[in-house]
Amino acid sequence: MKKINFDKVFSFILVSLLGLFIMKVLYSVAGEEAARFTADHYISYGVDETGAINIITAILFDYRAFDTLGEATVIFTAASVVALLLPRHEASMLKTEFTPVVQQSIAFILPFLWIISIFLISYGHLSPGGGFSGGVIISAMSILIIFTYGYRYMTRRFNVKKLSLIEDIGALAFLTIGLAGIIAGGTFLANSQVGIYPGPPGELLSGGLMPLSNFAVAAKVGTGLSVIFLSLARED
Amino acid sequence: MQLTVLILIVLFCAAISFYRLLSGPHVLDRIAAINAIGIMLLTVLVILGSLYGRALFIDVALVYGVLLFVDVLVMAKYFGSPDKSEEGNQ
Amino acid sequence: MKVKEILSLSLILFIFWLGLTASLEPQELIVGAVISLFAAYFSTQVLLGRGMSWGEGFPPTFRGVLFTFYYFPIYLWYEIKAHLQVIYIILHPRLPMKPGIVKVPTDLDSNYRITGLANSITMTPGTLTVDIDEEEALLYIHWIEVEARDPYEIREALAVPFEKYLRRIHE
Amino acid sequence: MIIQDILAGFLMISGVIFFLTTAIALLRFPDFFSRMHAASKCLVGGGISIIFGLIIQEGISPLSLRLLLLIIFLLITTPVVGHALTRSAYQYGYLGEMVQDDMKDMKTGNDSND
Amino acid sequence: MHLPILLILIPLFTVFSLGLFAFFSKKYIIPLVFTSSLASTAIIFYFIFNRETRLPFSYNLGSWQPDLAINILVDHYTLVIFAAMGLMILLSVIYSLTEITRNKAKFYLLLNVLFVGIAGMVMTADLFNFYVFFEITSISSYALVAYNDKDISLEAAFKYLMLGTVSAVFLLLAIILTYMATGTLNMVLIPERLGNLPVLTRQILIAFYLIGLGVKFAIVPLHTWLPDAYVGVPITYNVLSSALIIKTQFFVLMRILYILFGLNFLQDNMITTILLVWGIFSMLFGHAAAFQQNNLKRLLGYSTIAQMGYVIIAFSLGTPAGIVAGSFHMVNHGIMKGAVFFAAGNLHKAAGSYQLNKMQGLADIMPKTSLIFVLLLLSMVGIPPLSGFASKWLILEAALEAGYLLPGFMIILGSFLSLGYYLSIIINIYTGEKDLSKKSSARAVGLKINEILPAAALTAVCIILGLYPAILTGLIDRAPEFLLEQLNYINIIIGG
Amino acid sequence: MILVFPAIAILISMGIYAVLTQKNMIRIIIGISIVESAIILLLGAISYIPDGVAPILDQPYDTVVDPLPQALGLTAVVINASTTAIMLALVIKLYNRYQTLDIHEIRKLRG
Repeated sequence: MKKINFDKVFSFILVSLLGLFIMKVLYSVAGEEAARFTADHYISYGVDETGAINIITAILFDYRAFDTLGEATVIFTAASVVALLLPRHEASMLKTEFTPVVQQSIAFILPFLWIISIFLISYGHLSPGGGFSGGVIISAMSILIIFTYGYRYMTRRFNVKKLSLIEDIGALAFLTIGLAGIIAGGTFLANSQVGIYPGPPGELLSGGLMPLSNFAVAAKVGTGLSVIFLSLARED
Repeated sequence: MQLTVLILIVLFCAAISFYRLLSGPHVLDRIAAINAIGIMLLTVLVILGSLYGRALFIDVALVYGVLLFVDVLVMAKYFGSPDKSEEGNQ
Repeated sequence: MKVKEILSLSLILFIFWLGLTASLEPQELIVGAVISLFAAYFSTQVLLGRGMSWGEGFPPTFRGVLFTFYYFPIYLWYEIKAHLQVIYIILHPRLPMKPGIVKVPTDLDSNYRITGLANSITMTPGTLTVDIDEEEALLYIHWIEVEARDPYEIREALAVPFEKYLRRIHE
Repeated sequence: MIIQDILAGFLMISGVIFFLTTAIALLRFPDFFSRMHAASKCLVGGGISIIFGLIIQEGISPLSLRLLLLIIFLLITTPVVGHALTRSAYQYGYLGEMVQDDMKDMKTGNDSND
Repeated sequence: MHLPILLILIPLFTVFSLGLFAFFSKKYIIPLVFTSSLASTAIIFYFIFNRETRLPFSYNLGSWQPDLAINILVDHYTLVIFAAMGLMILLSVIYSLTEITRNKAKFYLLLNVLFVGIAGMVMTADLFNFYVFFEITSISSYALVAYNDKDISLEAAFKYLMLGTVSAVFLLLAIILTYMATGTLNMVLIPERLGNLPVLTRQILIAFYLIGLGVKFAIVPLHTWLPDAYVGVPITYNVLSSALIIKTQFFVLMRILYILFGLNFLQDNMITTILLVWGIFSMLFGHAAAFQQNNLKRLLGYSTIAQMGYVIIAFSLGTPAGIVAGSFHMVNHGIMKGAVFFAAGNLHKAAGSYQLNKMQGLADIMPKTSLIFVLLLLSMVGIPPLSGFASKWLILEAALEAGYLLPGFMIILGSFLSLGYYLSIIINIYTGEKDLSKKSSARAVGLKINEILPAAALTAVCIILGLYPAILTGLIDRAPEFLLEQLNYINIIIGG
Repeated sequence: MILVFPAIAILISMGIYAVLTQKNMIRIIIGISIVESAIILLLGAISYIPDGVAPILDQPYDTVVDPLPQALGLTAVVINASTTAIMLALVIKLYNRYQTLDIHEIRKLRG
């Protein structure tokens, strides 16, 4: 005999209603076709104003850099919280071992991953990528090391404390870059608007302080995600 | 034009492989299907890059390849330990 | 020795950087040189310890590099040849195959060369390295069409074509 | 110029055939190991053929340099993935039909050691 | 002038450098945190004292023109939260000096992240930036709930996290929809563009904003996380949660509703009426649920839900008097509830538990703390010479003035309900059976000065406010100008 | 563009349905992740403009897609990832304490 679960039926009705409402509001809002003047401004004048070809990086690190600062704070907090909640050897996973074939191949790949990540970071204002993608590649490297050589191997080289230290330094560097705007006579996080060398668009050294803040954010994101991962994945 | 057809065929292959992702009797089958689909989509990205003549798609494809590689390796390691699922159920 | 290793690795990385950026402007070259030195130092000395890194047989000799280029077309030929075989099996209505795992002894000594061999074998269709035994230098290979039962014949068929080149690459 | 086009077209078509065979193999093959044969090599063969075709079409340019890097990257990573996956499957005991299994001895030997 | 951004930067700098300090020497943690909170308080009081000359204040981040990038705004309505922040930041840090024994660096890190989030949420004039600060606040709240590592706190943290994340999704959805409709995220530019949307769409948008923020300020059907989360956490979090976090979420919701959608729209479409009824329901439910509790912290949690009901009622009246009354109650309740929690934490030192039946006869052991506690509880009920009376009287007056008789009656009914359960606590503390064995162990617990000071100071504020409510009303009397009249708010950046 | 909206609505509904009805904590987290992905999908969808190119302007283009939602999406992804990490940490902690992933079971065990 199968009993009807009223909770499930009720949730289903609720959820379908919600879906209908969302559809309704989406269609009605999309029908309006508002003028996106902010985006238009970014597209038309962004390259000249900031010196960065990649408009998304220009938005993330110049127009709306304050958001990025907040986001960096979120990752920072999350990394600290995860390290706080899972302090000692508690969880167990990663029971199998990889063969030397995999280990040797990873050793072969790692230096190239470094180059790729630093390429992404330093070309953040010219090509897709930037601090976040570069940081993700850096954290992917630490994931690879943990998975192929083991948790202990990683912690002998970089434990949570050292990584947090690098993260702190990255975050402070980003704050300092923001303060440079104040020193130059503008407001916080001012970059190209206060005349910090924007450079010719398309060159590596352009976009004012943008490459620097990319590096700071990459250090933060990479080490932050590594800390999160180190804390979540432990071996007995 | 030819490149568009190429993209469509590759996407069709990915769709066929998707069947293995849905039905695969074992989790490793699904991982293999994910790997296959991932590389096919990577190829699509590359073709797109050539189609528009912009190098940025290649960068994206490179990063996508790296992340796919890490993903599949991690999954292979995690699901590789014998009788993992049965331990969890008990 | 150590310095030589780092320098040669950073040269390779610098070439990689050139490929990525595809430009010869001085600022990008300088940045690339600095970064490749840093990456080479960091990944061989800090991230990876002894035995894990680019190991013995490194830096390669000039002949080794030449052989790498010589090896590539041969490898490609093997690959194409065997691809056709697999396509035949796949498209054949009855899937004529006799899969099995066979044991292949090899006389390559270094970890590095064994890895090269294993990856080469994996990349040629019809064979797939499943596991390796380091101590006895054994490769366990899944073969889609087991043609031979005798270990010597198996070795002749699978490993020897690659072994003789791999041995010369890292001398 | 015509040779270039023909070569590129040939490579791309063969790449597509590789991809198609990969997909069909994933669909048809009875056990995991034979599927992995297709999913690790025909797959990368297809990818490389298509990318190589694009390089030939493109000529020497920044784009094709990066494409070359991508090919090398695929050549290095795919066998590693295939190897890791099959080894996991073997440890899991997820085996298909086989005419011969030399690895059985090794596994039991390892287990008794533990 | 970079003062408002410093209010965010100082705690942020503390957050980032705490790790550095903790890595090298743990000695400097406390001085650093103390200095930074002192500096934040000083900035807030600077704004409070110079409000006529310096406000409204706008700050364009990145030196961009105002409509391109993120702006920070400080107006008279912001002072409502500033008043609570100015008192709470320093006192909570002082109280936590002895309460927190393990992982000090991490605790102060989270606390400062919380301050960053609150300051950012209050001041920002950009919707997505608001979402980012909302998440910063939420994440540190989740972590502080789980901080004590007890079973109940972990479970409550998971529950809170689930509800909070789903609500954040709705908030983000609402923000994206607003962007789709208007093409900008700047709260100053949105109002004129949002007016073109169909009415039903705007109503659904309001519903999404309400769900998104309602979980955080514990409006009744979405309140379930709050009582659980209050039980197993440090007192400091209790204080900050009921005095600042919940208030801030409600504060921002009101700003979004009144500025983005406008008073006329809200009143034409019955939204203020719905909010009013909802507030009454929330209040009655909170009081009724508080009756059944036997854990002091849980009871105070339900009481917070009920008191938020009063605030919702006052704000949804839609008149300047209602806004002033609601703001007054927001600040005042923050002060009272904070003090109650501080005092309860002190009582806990003697009783060893928050269960009400274990607190019997505590008045003999801790006469001064018990006196403070009782004074505060009476103030919460609204007994005349104390500040609780003033705020309830203001709300009642505003409700009657606006012609709402039923809500006025409900407020009085609610006060009587709360008198019921608070009286039982008082009787419990003063006349309960005296357990001698407990007393001897309790005497050993001497209270340090930093534990007494916050409760005593806040009680003093409470009494002063009860005698001279004009101190606070004088501070916030211009808040309605910047909430009810959209143009004033918009002109801060665009026009004047 | 118009066709993406039903998918978004269905994904959000599915995720919230999972959150409401599932007992397993991991499944609840998966439900929340589905909802968050739907939001990211929405961000991608609204940035789309027919015939627009990616906003990397190495030369002048006629139509460029809206860059702002993509930047917002990047921020939202990072925030979601952080929240998910904290959730997983809490689940590991709870699992170690109660040896179960069932949320009702945990409530019962605590009493």
